[in-house]
Amino acid sequence: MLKGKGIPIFITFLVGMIMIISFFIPHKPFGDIEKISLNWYSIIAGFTMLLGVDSLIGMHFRKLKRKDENWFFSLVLILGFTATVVVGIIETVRFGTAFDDKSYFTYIYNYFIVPLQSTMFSLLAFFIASAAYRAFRARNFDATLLLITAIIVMLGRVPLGEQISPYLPKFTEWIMQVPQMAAKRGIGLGISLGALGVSIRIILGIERSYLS
Amino acid sequence: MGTTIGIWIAAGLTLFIYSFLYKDNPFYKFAEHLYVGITAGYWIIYTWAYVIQPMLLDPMIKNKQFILIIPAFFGIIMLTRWFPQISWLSRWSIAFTVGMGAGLGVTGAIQGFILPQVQATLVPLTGFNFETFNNFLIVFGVLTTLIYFYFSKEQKGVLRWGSKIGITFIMVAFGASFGYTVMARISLLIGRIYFLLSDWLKVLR
Amino acid sequence: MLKRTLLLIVFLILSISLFSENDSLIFLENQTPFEGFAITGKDIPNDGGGGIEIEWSFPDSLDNFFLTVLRKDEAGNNSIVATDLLVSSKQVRDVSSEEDPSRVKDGTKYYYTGILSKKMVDEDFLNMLISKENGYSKNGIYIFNNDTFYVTAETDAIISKASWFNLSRIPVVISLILISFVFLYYLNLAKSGKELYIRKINGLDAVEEAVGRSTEMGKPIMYILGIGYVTDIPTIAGLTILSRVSKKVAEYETKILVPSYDPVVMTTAQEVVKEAFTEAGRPDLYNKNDIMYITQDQFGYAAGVDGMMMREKPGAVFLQGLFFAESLILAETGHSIGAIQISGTTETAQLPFFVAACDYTLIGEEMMAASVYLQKEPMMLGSIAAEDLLKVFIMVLIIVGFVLSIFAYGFNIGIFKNLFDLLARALQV
Amino acid sequence: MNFFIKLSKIDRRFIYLFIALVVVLPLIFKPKFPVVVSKPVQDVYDYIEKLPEGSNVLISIDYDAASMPEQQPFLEALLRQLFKNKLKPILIVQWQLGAPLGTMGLEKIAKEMGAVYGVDYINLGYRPGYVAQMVGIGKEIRDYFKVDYRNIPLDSFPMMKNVHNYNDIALLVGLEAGSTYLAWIEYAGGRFKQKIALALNAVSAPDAYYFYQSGQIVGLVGGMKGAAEYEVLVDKPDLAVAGMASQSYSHLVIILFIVLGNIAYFIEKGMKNKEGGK
Repeated sequence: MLKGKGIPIFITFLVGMIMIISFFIPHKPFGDIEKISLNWYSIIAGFTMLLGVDSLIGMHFRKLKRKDENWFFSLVLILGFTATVVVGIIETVRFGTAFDDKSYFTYIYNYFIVPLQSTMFSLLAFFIASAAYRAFRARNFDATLLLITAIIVMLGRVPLGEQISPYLPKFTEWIMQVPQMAAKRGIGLGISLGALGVSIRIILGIERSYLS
Repeated sequence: MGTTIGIWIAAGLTLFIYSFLYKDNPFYKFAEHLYVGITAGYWIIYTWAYVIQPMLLDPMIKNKQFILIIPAFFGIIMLTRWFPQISWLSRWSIAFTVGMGAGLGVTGAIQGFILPQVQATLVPLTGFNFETFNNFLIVFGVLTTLIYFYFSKEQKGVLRWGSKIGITFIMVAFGASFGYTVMARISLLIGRIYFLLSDWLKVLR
Repeated sequence: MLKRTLLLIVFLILSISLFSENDSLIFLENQTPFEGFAITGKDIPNDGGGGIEIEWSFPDSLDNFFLTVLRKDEAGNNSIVATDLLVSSKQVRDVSSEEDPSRVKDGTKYYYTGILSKKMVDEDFLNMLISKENGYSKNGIYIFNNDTFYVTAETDAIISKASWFNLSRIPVVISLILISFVFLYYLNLAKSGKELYIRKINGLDAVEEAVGRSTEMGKPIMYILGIGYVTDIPTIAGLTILSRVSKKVAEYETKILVPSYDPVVMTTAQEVVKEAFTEAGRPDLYNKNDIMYITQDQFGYAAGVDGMMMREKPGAVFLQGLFFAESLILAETGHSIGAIQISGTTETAQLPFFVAACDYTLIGEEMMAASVYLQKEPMMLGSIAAEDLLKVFIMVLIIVGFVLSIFAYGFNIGIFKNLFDLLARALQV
Repeated sequence: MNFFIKLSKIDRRFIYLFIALVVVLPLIFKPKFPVVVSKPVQDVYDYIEKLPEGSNVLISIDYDAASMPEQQPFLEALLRQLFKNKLKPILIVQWQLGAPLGTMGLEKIAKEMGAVYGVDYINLGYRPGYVAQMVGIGKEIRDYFKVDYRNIPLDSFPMMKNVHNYNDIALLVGLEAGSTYLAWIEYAGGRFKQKIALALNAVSAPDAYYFYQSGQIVGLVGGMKGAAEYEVLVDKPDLAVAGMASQSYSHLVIILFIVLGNIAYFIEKGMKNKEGGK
């Protein structure tokens, strides 16, 4: 009885309904329910983080043990992880928070994580070019329209466009504010209705694939 | 000194990541695994410092907010996944979190998007001019786009034409937002090149 | 005339007091700078309590003056609500918050006073006013060290209270009731056995082909859920599609890899895949290690998934969920290894990149409806039909609004203006 | 014809190489690149040009490393103009991580222009609590900045002798990556009628345009483009102009590739049709 899908489906229903009803009640404690629930999610996720780390480190540990082809890199990952956690703990003890300006934890953040983040992010400059080259072919009317709009807007965004015609940047703005906005709004309305559908299917237990 | 070493580390990692553009290689593998390892560790500490301590322990111990036993309970039974005999308990936590998402989804969709966006489409016209034409175009675009997302009838007749025009609007929008983003992406690259050329190699001045 | 004379006197006194050394104070009782010099307060409606709103409406010429607001409670304790507000801001809220929970308590009587000044308020003067002995019960003009301060009379007692219903959200309640009816109607219809239809969605017919081809090549399937949490609807939608895809995967006896960004999403995905494999009669093929956590860093996740793609070389890549800037990093890498890619997201800013880099893309609501399409159960189809009816409602609303607007503003007809405003206000949230 | 067929199957890495080249080369060689100065940028420049010699200009560093390509060139161009006109920059920082960037730019240009610390310019560094600070400077800058960024008392610097509050500051220039500028407009501008000029990241510049139109700010420098315009105004085209060249060329390269790809596509399609005709 306890093991079945019954209780989880009831929990989902109950929590979902509480969320919806509280939305209309400003009185405590219902008024802050959205904030509270997101905090609670963070707490649950905080515990679950242990499962995640177990999954990640476990996988690389197995690779290491098997002497997998890339075992060395698995070692790098495990060492990187361990070092960060150890430094984090030491600095938490030393400064009260690992996020202190002078802590080595912050150093790791500034000189390892930040450059890695921004470099990965900047790969997009290359990928956006290769994707455009490959995909923007005038296969049919819609594809042609897509590539022409893209080119116009690309030109309209740089000083070059202004030199070709002063109207180009203005036209770009118009495209962004009128047809672009219309389609975005239409897509957005569809998404909201779709979200309603998904939520209601979940709350009413019609969709239960997330439970085994 | 620490800064100089830091800059060399940062520059090295930057180049390692860029080497991926040529092909997968040991340098990228090194940077990638280091990145994943470090950030996984970073998030553990982050979760402690910004979630478990301030959201759970402090309020519970200092302010006696025992209601927090509920999320703690669901968090802990998530960990029953380590013990196959009782791992079914973790489904309760999953049901709890999914329920929160679904509940927030309902009111969020109505208040956060549907009502304000429909309202935004209702614009007082200022007379028969270019602005009115633009408003008409927006209304027309929203309607045809919505027709494209009409699922429960076969797309024939009016629906077919409507959804065709809708997809045209969608394609224009995609082209525009693609083109609009290029500049920001190139800026990111310029930023990294700046860093390499000025902070590291010091050739820019 | 009288006022001018008075002001002249004030200035005279002011200039005389320039020569005095110590703090000087001159008080002119009951004098006001203009007719109706007062502030008002009221409980903030539709809130959870602990909040009072103070308002004032002074002549425009005073817009650049400052107003300091003080509060006195039942016990006669004085405190400062806010100092040196610009008069033009017209209102201030005195609200208890998490950081400062002791400001306003529900059910207690509070009295407010305002101090108007041209310069910023003097701290010594303020301290003197709020000190318990003096109180600030007296309104009038104070001249303190040559600066003039106009003090209003106390407001009436104001009590803050919490509301049990947020009236400003009535449009949402009405919409919600309407929506519930539409859904219940169609769900009942579906239950009673009425056949419901769903149109073809490009890309979803390719799921079978993608899984099949991948199996033929002896390559695994990769399913990427993006960087959302379980509380995000697109992530939930991605998980429901995962369930249908994994069923196919189990039928083809191949392998599915699910690298995750959030640990809760990971555990949920494990449940989803396990259930799908069990339903397909192949629980033996399920391996929970194939659904793994990577890291909760946006680009760290992208780097990890990219590396995994390069090494595992999946034959099919699904990108279904919430994606941000990492979308194109993943999709381009997926393309470079020659995988069939089926993507879908609700992030409109990322859709163009998916369209450019993937073989098939589910746009917004198509992705939300995908799980229904892949498992055409009557109840599920009923919910899609309900969504569509609501879509028609929205379209009608927009058309009506537009037509009203033409009559109201294009042809300048008064009654339509009223109707139009009514409609716009009805949607105000 | 063959060339185009080959081109349609071009290795993506060539595209990457082209992008890298058009971004890097202009940054190193800084070619002359035509930049049209827009009015909001011109207004900032003109306003500063009209300031009397010896006026103090408060510069707030409200960005961090992520916005360096957009903001640093403007900072340098601005400082060049200030030192040239014998105006005195006072640097403060609201975004802690931006402090080293501000210092770097200030020291570099001061050295280049021969300005003397404490006499011609000063660097007060970062203090937490920006709103309190913005309001506080209205009264007395020493309430928040008793010492400079190296902990030397303010009063030991000749240029700070007569600086107390906004009345002694001719212009506030905010270099903004986020929304800190809203507080500047509200507090320094709204309450104390401080004249403000802003340099914003490209993303937020359109939002702030409203404040320019309403006259709440004297001018507006938007993103790297605005910085490039400013470099042209101070007659020293530098990194921003080079960056704009990088931007323009890379946009061109992408467009060129799209066009070439389409030519190849049509030729290929034509050939297939012919074969089909046989």
